[in-house]
Amino acid sequence: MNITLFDTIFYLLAFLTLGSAAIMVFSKNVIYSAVGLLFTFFGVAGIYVLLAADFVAVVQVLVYVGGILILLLFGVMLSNKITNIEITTETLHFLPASLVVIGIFVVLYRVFITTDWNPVGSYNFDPTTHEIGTLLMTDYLIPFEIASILLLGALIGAAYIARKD
Amino acid sequence: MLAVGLNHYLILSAILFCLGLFSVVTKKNAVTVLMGVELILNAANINFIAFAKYVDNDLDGQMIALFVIVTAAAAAAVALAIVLNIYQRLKSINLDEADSLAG
Amino acid sequence: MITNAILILLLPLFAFVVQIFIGKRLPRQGDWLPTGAIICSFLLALPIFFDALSNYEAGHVVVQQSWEWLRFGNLEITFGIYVDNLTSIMLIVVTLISSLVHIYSIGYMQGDERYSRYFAYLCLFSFAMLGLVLVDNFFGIYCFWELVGLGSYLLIGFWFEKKSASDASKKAFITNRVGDVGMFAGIMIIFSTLGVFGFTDVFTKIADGGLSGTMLTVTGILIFFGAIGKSAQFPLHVWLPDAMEGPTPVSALIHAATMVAAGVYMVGRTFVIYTEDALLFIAIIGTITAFMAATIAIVQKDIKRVLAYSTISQLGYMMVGLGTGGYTAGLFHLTTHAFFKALLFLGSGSVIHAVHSQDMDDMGGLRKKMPITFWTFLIGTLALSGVPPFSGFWSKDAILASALEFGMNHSAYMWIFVAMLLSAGITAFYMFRLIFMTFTGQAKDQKKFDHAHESPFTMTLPLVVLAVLSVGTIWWGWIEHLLAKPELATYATVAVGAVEHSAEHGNAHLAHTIALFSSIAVAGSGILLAAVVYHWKKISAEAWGSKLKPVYNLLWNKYYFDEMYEATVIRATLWKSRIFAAFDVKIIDGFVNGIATVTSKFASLQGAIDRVGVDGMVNGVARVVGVFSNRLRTIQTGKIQTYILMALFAVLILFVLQQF
Amino acid sequence: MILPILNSEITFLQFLPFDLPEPLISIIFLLIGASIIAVVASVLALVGVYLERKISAHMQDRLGPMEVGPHGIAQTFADAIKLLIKEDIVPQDADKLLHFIAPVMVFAATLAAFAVLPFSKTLVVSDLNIGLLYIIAISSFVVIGAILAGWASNNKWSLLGGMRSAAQIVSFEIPASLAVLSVIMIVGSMNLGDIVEYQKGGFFNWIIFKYFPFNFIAFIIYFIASLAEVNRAPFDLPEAESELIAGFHTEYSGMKWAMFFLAEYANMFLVGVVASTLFLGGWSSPFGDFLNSGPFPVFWIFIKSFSLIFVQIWIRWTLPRVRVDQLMYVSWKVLTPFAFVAILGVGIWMVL
Repeated sequence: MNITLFDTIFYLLAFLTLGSAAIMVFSKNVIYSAVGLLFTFFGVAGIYVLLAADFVAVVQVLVYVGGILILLLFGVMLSNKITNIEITTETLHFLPASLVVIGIFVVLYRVFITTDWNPVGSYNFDPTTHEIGTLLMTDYLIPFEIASILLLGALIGAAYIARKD
Repeated sequence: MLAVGLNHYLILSAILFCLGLFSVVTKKNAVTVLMGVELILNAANINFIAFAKYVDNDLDGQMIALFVIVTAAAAAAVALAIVLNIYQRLKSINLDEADSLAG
Repeated sequence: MITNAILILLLPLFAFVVQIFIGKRLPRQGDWLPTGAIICSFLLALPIFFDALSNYEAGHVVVQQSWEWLRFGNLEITFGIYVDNLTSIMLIVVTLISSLVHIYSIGYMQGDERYSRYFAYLCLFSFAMLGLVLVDNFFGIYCFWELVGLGSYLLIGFWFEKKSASDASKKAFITNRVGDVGMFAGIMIIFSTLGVFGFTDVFTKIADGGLSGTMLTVTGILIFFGAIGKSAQFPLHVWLPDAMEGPTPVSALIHAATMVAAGVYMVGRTFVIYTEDALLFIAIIGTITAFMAATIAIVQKDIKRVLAYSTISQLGYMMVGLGTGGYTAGLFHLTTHAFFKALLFLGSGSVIHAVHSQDMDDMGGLRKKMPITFWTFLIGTLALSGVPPFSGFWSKDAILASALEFGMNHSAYMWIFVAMLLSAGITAFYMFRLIFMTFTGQAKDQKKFDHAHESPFTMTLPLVVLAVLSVGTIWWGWIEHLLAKPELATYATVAVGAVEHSAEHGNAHLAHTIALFSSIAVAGSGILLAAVVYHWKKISAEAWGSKLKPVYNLLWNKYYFDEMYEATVIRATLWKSRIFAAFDVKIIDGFVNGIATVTSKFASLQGAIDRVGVDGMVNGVARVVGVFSNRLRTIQTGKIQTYILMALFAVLILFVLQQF
Repeated sequence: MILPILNSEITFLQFLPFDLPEPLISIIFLLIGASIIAVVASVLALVGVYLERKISAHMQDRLGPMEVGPHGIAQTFADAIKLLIKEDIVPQDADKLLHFIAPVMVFAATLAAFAVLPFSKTLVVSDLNIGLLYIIAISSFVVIGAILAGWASNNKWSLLGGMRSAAQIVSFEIPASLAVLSVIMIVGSMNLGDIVEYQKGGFFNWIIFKYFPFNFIAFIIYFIASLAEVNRAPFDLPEAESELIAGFHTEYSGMKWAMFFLAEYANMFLVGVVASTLFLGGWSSPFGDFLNSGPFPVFWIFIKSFSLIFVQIWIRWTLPRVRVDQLMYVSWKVLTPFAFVAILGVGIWMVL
């Protein structure tokens, strides 16, 4: 058995990610789903670190855990009777959905395995922050600006839609 | 157990994608559906970054992932606002009850 | 130097932004801010000017620098600053006159309810004009060109409560637009054939033959259309007299010194692209303008309108100068004219301020009441009439010489010189008519006369400064060096062929001598005639007016230009629309109604068939469809997730088909 | 980065008589590091608790704990032991699992943030190149913990407290992050070590005095925002006892409550260290090279951060609590605009 540390960590993270994702998907309790999602995000961030994307990993934690997940939790709690501990969700056409999803997975698996991606090695683990900053201000300036406008619009729009009137 | 390579990440992301898809299709609760969407986005991001590392060998994939994260944040905010609005109108966020378009 | 150039441009912009937003809340309503900014610009322009002056070989470039502004794929638009000798002179003219007008306005506009707004507009206009002068490419010049138009629109319509003022501003804007379309087309021809906007690039490419022959002529004429609009040349001159509805300092700044000069400046800047034919076109337009406007000016009663027509006439002069190859002469006249015409306008403003009327019939004998205004106005008049040694004499003489030279070389166009000479005489006549009617003799309206007084210090100071500048400080010598014709070797030789062979013929010296004496002679006779008619009253103007009634009427109605436009362009549009309306009502409607009648007959026949045969069949089909759709509607659950699932299923099938 | 540490040669476990697989060694190494952090953080939190008691007592002209140990020094340790052995009460209708996970999450997140704090040039567990961002990111776990604790308790007051806490922390994260941005701009790095290196050479090199007054404004904003982020007075609305009893930890007792409690004081210390690292020169001596070697860096960072903790305690016992609307007003309409002004000012100054 020749497992390197890298592989171990990958499998640990994969287990964390997929296990908590499964909790998220199959749990009846919405809050448990949210907690499962939390650990999924965390595991995905770990995967990013393994893929030499440290900045993206931290942004993942910052935005998903610090932002989106909290929003989701607020969404759950504001859309239920506050004293009701049992915030559950039922499922819809379970069987056909499982069949279709498994079918899609099989196809994806086949595609991934049979395609020759022609990998060209991997770059070293230099900090990417500086380079990402440079790219944001040069090649990706227009997307960056558009994204900021999008965020502003989403902020105003969300506040407007959610307002009681 | 093979040494971890590109395919491992791809299969991981495929599983994550399918779980997210399953959640989107089957869950009645709108918030859970949103969670499924986030799973799908994360799966896509893993693919982007894995390809950036193994195939593309530069940072473009990471940049795209960053923009996906930003867009997801915007989408989540708007989607939750819509969910709250639905809740105010229907007193429920179960998607199968929001079926006024049914024929 | 580059810092100077940028600051010259940005200071007024900064002052404008501050003034338009918070001007009202500043002490003294913020009038000091634009004034200070423009004076600073003037001071900053001085070093540039002296640099140009001290290195006055032809083609000396003080500053040239450009930055990338926009980039769409391969198309790159740069924005840059280009200062050569011509620009340095224009900078001085614009900033100096603008400063003086600002100072003058402090007195003139005192108490106006939009006092601070006025200064903001004035500053915006100065910014636009400076940008127009400084910018280094056609695209930029077009942008600033429009900005100048906007500034003039705002300022002419400044008293927009007055209908005449708002009408005049609209007229100015729309008339200018007509010319701008041509200019835009010209610029687009240049860009689409040569692919660049920058002056230097364009000139080099034209010199290399990138654009030549008829196309180049057409391009030149199209670009000149812009100048026709802005510089109020025939036939788009109609807006300038109406623009006198704006405040008088505005008239001085816009309609004497800067905006109208923009067209002349632009022709000078792009001089090397004009072919022989294009230059001839410019010269002819200039001649018609100069002569026509001068004759109209004879009969006007409104003091500002006289000056307005005189401005049009002098702009025509400049165009003739440029068109006949007298590059230096035309631009020299632009400079001198800027000073003395601003002086005249500001002087007339001073008079109007004192009398509260623009009608010369209300004036007379003001010399004793307003000595400073009178003497400065007299200096301006002498300069405009071309009396030596005042500055106007030198420049006008140069233009006449250039026209004569052109006539000598191309005898078919000798009439240009004659017309110019005649208009010079007329100019002297109507200017002294103005002087005599306004400042000498008896007061015609005693009440207004009693009320009249000398203007405050802020208004007289600019007058004195401009008078000093109009006397003779602008010598031929250095201006000739500064404004030397563009170096032909580096630029298009085709373009200035017309100009070239005059030097070979050696007529220059002779032409100068003839022009010198003849211009003095016509100026003298014009003044004399004016004195005879209006001072000593030996000849009755009224009598002659009634004797030459048709001519008088023609002139009084400005050659019926407005009426002509009314009768042709406007009437034609209305007429066309009426024809279309009639066509619509009579023919189309009739046709449609006829068809309708026939159709209704058929319809009742078919109705019977329909009810029995067709309906039965259709209803049968409908019933079948209804049955099926009732079955199918169960798919339409209204649950979005069901739809997603179906879509996924379809995707899966596609995937499978593609994979296996 | 975590990976370089993992990949580095780990030799100090080699003396063990039996052979461990390499991944296991690394994991053991990491666990040892983590437990050191946990111990240090807990001790520091206990010191903080002691300080709070004594300082508040002296401010109110009384003695505070005096019995256990000299001047009551061991009082907090005694309390800690009491809490550890106290009965753990879980409400009947509570969600048992989440009720347990929530305090762990809060405490773990706080400890995780300690991993990148530099106590001296070498005394830093993980010299992460995006350390600052990491701290900002990881502190959002605290929010989740608070929400979950509030929800799992199945108690109105707890849930309200948890949601208030979340809203408050999320809101104040914005001015805090913006205030930090100007430092990042100046130094050009998010590595806390680099930031300290930049400020070396004495008092006047501290970033707080750079581009005066913009960084001073940024420091004040960060300090106020961090007060709110650790739920300290005057922003202790999530645990306002007059309205919500004790907020999200109303239903907690014993060990779990101790975790919340320790996490709060560890958090105080955390923001103190971060503030002093960012603005006050971190572990570098205020007197240039004087007293800047050996154990002194640790001494300096502790002096600086405990001074900030003292100010926090001082504020708590001086100022009254604000209202909820005032709290949001302060965050969105006062601190955020001023933080932007500070960034803009620093940016323009740097370009000039």
